[in-house]
Amino acid sequence: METTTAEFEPKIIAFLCNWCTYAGADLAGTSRLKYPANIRAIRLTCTGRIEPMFLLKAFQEGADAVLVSGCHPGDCHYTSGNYHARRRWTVFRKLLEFSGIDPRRVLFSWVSAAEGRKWSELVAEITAQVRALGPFTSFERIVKA
Amino acid sequence: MAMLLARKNLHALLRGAMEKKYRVVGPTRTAGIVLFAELSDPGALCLDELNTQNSIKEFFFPKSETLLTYTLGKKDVAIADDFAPPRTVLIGGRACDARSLVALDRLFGWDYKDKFYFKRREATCVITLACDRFDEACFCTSLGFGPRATEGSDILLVPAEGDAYIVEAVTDKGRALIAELEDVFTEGTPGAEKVAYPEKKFDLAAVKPWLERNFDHPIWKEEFLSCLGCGTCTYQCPMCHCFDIVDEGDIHGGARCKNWDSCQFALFTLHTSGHNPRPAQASRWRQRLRHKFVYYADKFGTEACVGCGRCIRNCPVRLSILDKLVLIGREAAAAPAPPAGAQPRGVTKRWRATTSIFRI
Amino acid sequence: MIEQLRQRARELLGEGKVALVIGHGRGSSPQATFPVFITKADAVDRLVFNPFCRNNLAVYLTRKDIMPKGAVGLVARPEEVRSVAVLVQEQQFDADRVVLIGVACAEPGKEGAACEMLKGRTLKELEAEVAERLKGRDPAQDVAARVKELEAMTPEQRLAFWEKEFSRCIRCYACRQACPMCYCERCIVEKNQPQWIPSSARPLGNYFWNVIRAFHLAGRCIGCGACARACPMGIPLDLLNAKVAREVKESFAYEAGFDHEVPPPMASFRTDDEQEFIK
Amino acid sequence: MARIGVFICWCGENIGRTVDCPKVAAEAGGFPGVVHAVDYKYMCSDPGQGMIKDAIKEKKLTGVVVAACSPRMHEPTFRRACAEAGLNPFLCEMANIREHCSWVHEEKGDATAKAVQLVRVMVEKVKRNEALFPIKVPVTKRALVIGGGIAGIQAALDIANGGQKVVLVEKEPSIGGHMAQLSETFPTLDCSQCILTPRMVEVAAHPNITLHTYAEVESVSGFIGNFDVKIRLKARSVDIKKCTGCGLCAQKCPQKKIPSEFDEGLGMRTAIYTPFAQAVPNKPVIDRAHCTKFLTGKCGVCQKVCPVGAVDYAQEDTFVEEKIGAIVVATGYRLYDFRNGEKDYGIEGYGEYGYGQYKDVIDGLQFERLASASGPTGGAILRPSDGKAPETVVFIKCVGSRDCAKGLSYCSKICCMYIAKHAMLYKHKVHHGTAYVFYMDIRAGGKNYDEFVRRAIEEDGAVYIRGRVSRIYTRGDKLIVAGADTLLGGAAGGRVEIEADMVVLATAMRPQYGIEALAQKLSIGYDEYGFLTEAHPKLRPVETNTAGIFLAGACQGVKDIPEAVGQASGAAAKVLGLFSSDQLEREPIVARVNQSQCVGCFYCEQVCPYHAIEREEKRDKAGNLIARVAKVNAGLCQGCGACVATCRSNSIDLDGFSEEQVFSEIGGLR
Repeated sequence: METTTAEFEPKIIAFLCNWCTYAGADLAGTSRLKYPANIRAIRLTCTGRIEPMFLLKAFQEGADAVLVSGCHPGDCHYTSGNYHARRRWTVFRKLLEFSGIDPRRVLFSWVSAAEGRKWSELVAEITAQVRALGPFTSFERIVKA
Repeated sequence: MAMLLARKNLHALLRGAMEKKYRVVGPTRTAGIVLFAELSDPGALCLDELNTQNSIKEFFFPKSETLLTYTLGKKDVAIADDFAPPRTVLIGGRACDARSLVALDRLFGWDYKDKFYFKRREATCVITLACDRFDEACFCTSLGFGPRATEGSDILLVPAEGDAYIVEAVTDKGRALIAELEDVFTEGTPGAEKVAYPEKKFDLAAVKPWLERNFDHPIWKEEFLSCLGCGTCTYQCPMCHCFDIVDEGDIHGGARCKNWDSCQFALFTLHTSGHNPRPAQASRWRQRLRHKFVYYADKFGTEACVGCGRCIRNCPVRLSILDKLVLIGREAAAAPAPPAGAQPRGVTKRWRATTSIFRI
Repeated sequence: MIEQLRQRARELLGEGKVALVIGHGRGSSPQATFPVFITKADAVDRLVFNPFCRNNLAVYLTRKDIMPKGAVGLVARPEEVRSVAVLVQEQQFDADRVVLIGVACAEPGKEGAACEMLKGRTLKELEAEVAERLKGRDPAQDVAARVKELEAMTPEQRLAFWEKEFSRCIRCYACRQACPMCYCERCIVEKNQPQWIPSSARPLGNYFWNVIRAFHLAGRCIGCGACARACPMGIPLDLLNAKVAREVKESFAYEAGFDHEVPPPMASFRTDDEQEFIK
Repeated sequence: MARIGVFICWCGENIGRTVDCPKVAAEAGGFPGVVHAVDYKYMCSDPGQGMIKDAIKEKKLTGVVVAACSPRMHEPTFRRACAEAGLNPFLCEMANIREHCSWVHEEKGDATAKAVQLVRVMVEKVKRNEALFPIKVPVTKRALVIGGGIAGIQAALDIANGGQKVVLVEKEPSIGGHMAQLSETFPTLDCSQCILTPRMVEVAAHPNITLHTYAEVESVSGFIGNFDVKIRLKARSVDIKKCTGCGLCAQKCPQKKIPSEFDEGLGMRTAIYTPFAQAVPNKPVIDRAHCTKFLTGKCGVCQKVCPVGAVDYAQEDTFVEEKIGAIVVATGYRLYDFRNGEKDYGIEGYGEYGYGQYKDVIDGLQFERLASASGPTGGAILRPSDGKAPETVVFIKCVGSRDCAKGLSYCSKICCMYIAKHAMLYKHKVHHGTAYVFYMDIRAGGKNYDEFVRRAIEEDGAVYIRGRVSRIYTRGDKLIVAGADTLLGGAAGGRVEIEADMVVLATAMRPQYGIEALAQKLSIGYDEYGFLTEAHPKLRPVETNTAGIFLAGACQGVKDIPEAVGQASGAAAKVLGLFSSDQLEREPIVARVNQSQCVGCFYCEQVCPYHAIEREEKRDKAGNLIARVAKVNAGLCQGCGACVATCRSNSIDLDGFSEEQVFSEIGGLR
């Protein structure tokens, strides 16, 4: 099932909270930490703002994987948005898995504004992981039908 | 002497059609239910059920028809609207199903001729099976035709004694298909027809006048409360033909689709202002009955109902249009239409005694 | 038992405590019962109750077009009791708006299974009684078993499975309309600014619709199975709901419809909720 | 139709080295809706901003995308530039092609392709942006301070001296709090009352301060700048307008054997009483639970003797309502009840220390009263059981604190210092006595703190034993303190037994009783111990997550006096800052409810951390209730969007990060 194609470059769509992970990714930039260019970030206020439909829409637009990332528990700029998000994703990722979306394509992380290095390493790691998984052709089949 | 098709030759007929590059559609069993669907091989044909879950309309008027696709450029929009339906043999429908096509032909062709519908109609040869049984939801005979009616069919197969169907070629298209696949048919003396007729359950002639006279009647407040407002009845109905044209797309482009819509949905008549002229489920049921038996009849000279019973079998709360037609028939008999020019007599005593707490 | 049921309905209507009783009525056969709406004490004989009464009547409690101003009596199986608990929890009406006439059947759907009246009167009592009745019993074992079968597949196989199942979806929304929890004035699928879920009955829109509906029932679905029974195309929607309900139970130790006074799991959290899946 | 301008910044070499900026501009020029796309060396420079302003005017732009650094860096800059050219600033968005692109990718082709997509995303977003306008909220310039201890007093005085009105609410009959009970304060050993009472008097006399003692906050509604606060004035049974504070009533009161709260039960008071001599206001209250008149109906002495007829047995609780712009919570602390345990918190007591059983086992505040010149012994250290001066006193630290097993996990922080002070005071008063201190660690971080502890040990000879006490029991009139000295090895295993005359337990600091209920009234958070939660542990230690509500003192966490005073002044500064203008201006990133489609499940209300969701009733023409729907209070909403994601029917949207915007942004990534 898993194919590694030399030409295949995965598309990873990330939904980031403004206060932690987006800022952490900024720090990775200011620190000139290199990581693969496969990730595309959409900035939102908080992980609490991120809806399940965003993930489905990302797959519709051809994402090979999606990433949701925000503040560590207890650090939410809005106190509790990430706690609500965590519950949402606990259920939704299981539902997606049950509905046939490989959980290795549905990724979550906590990256703080200070964790530029964690961000760059995370992106490198998940890019390699999704590259190994290969293109999400089975979902593309549904999108195009 | 008549043309016969041995029951054992049914598969040969389908195989012949497939070999001639026809798409073959017929009842087939999927996940426990029998549906009209494209058959991958003749063995997939399943004639166990009296009637399929879906009607044949989706092969002429699909649940979602792409009218055109578009791509958004910087300044212009590129549109593609090629349409060429596959040549199709549709087998296994009943007389009620076939009759629905005649009525749909009028609807889709009375003014603007619906290109998509008629191209599919032209490309499809309809082989109908007369019924050898019926169930309590069947009421074709109440609507003035019967299980071996030929309207709408290109070929009618009538089950007969001797494990064979009597083949009636109804149209030139049907005759042409028979000619194309002549090997599977035989000439012979037919056995007795095995056709089962359900009994007549209400007086059709009384329904339309009663509906015309009783826009406001306690029936509407009392009899339809359990309706959930789903689209099962209308979507399984071979005759219901309401659709919604939607542009589905995003920043890159999309498709203009003609999708089934249902008068039973609360949003069906919701105005932009927020006003809804049919605010209650009961008013939507009234519309369904009046559309089928008054408006459609006025416009096209026939009812928009063929008595196939799918809406009755599939209703999640067992709301039966047949029961309601029988009730209306009884009401009409109890309060016959007044002579022309007289004041309407209003509702019957039984209903007048009812003060309803429900509004519609 | 049926006489007790009718007697309570008669009292409620006769004493003017409710303006309407919603129950199950006799169809052409015992299997063919259907919802009935009774406004007069002398019409209570239309009520029946047997193991085949499977419609979830709580669905009517949020229908503005048929709910009278006053209180409503509801013939309530454990499924209705739990549905009402969720609806009250979600502020759809006050608990005193609905007078529950508790009933239960030992084995719903089984010919000749014994039926009885529940003792509780208030929602709180009935919640406790229903919880007690259901303790240690999984009324949907067959569903749970099929969920397990699916879980044993690879994601690709599951996707193919659901693709095939959803391909039959005609978007009649019988699942939604039969569900007491689907009370939105305007469903997400009917929103088109933006149109997250394509409304055409095609694979993508069908996938989005059915998956999102299951998600929207997280922590709310009480597993009555009305959606799957209503589906005219035989799509096993109850599997999705059962899977989600199980995850909610395992992750948040919560089951819907046993306590209308606690916050719903998808609108609350614990700081020590699991997060092993988050990097 | 949208007319979008795209401005690609080279950021000198920072972007230009890895991203082919002219190519990005050329590609952007081909996006639907883009009418202008250029690249430039430094977009944030004056000429760069000038290019944007000119294009807005010349090309009649309806939206601007600046592809440059992070929006967290220069979004305000470019939005301001747009505003200066007459374009609503919220119609400007930034694509981050520096931090998220040129700085982190090396291959020019990849980086350029990514930059093109990031620009596309923002073009699609900005096409759906709407002009937004800052939200203005009027400010009522009157602060409420809850709690009249040192923190509340400091906050009230600072605000009042800043020229703003203050309402100070204290639940006890007098302000002063625990500081009024203390003898001397570490590390300077100045007399607590001497430094406190002048401030109390200042509060009472201040023209900007309205003081309500024997009063509690009943309810709070509203939001920053606009709170409505209802205050319950508990029935004092004394008309304080008439009362002159002569004290005759208390002198004549026949009920004299009530343990004094102020003296921590070591002294007695009457049923009509002022808590202490320097009380502010110096007006008595009747303790109805102990007053003979209230218990039996007979007596009435105080009413008879009152020369001005101020005693009023029929008085009832009354309420005042105040319009308030900001609130400072300064409810302080109490000591851990180790005798009864804190069962509500699932904590057992320390029965093995014999508190309540042995009169001579006392807690820190009781020792303060013994050492205080205004205390029941006039400042002499005498043991409660027989009034003798104790020859040996054992002090035990960390009772309840730092004890995960049966106490509280946190360190109460002040005990190391006050126990050193107690040992010192004891030695100053009982020169021949011995002071033992059982300790776990000595935590004396603070200006002159460690020096103070060293003095207690080295100059005053307090004996510090590192270890825990396992049990206290009596032998004759002595208390036997059995414990371990972990620094002693040997056959005894470090076991020590001290024959003591008195034991002082340094019990843990806890937030006041009822703090949770108050926090709920105020819609502010509290932790598992009941301490109120600050908005950010480092950068916003004075604010709460509810705008307009601030924290001062030990209600937020354990603190000594200078820390409490410092935080109180910080809170006052926040209040004065808030009151410095007549209106608040807030960024208009707020949620909005589509009320025609809201079904009123109120999940939004439950996930909103700011209590910004209100309920609104919809009625028909006849006045019948049709529906209850949600409404966002824009004054409270902070724009997190948790409600939006929770709403199943998508009936809430977030300005600036709307559904349409996100939908199109994702589309831009195809």
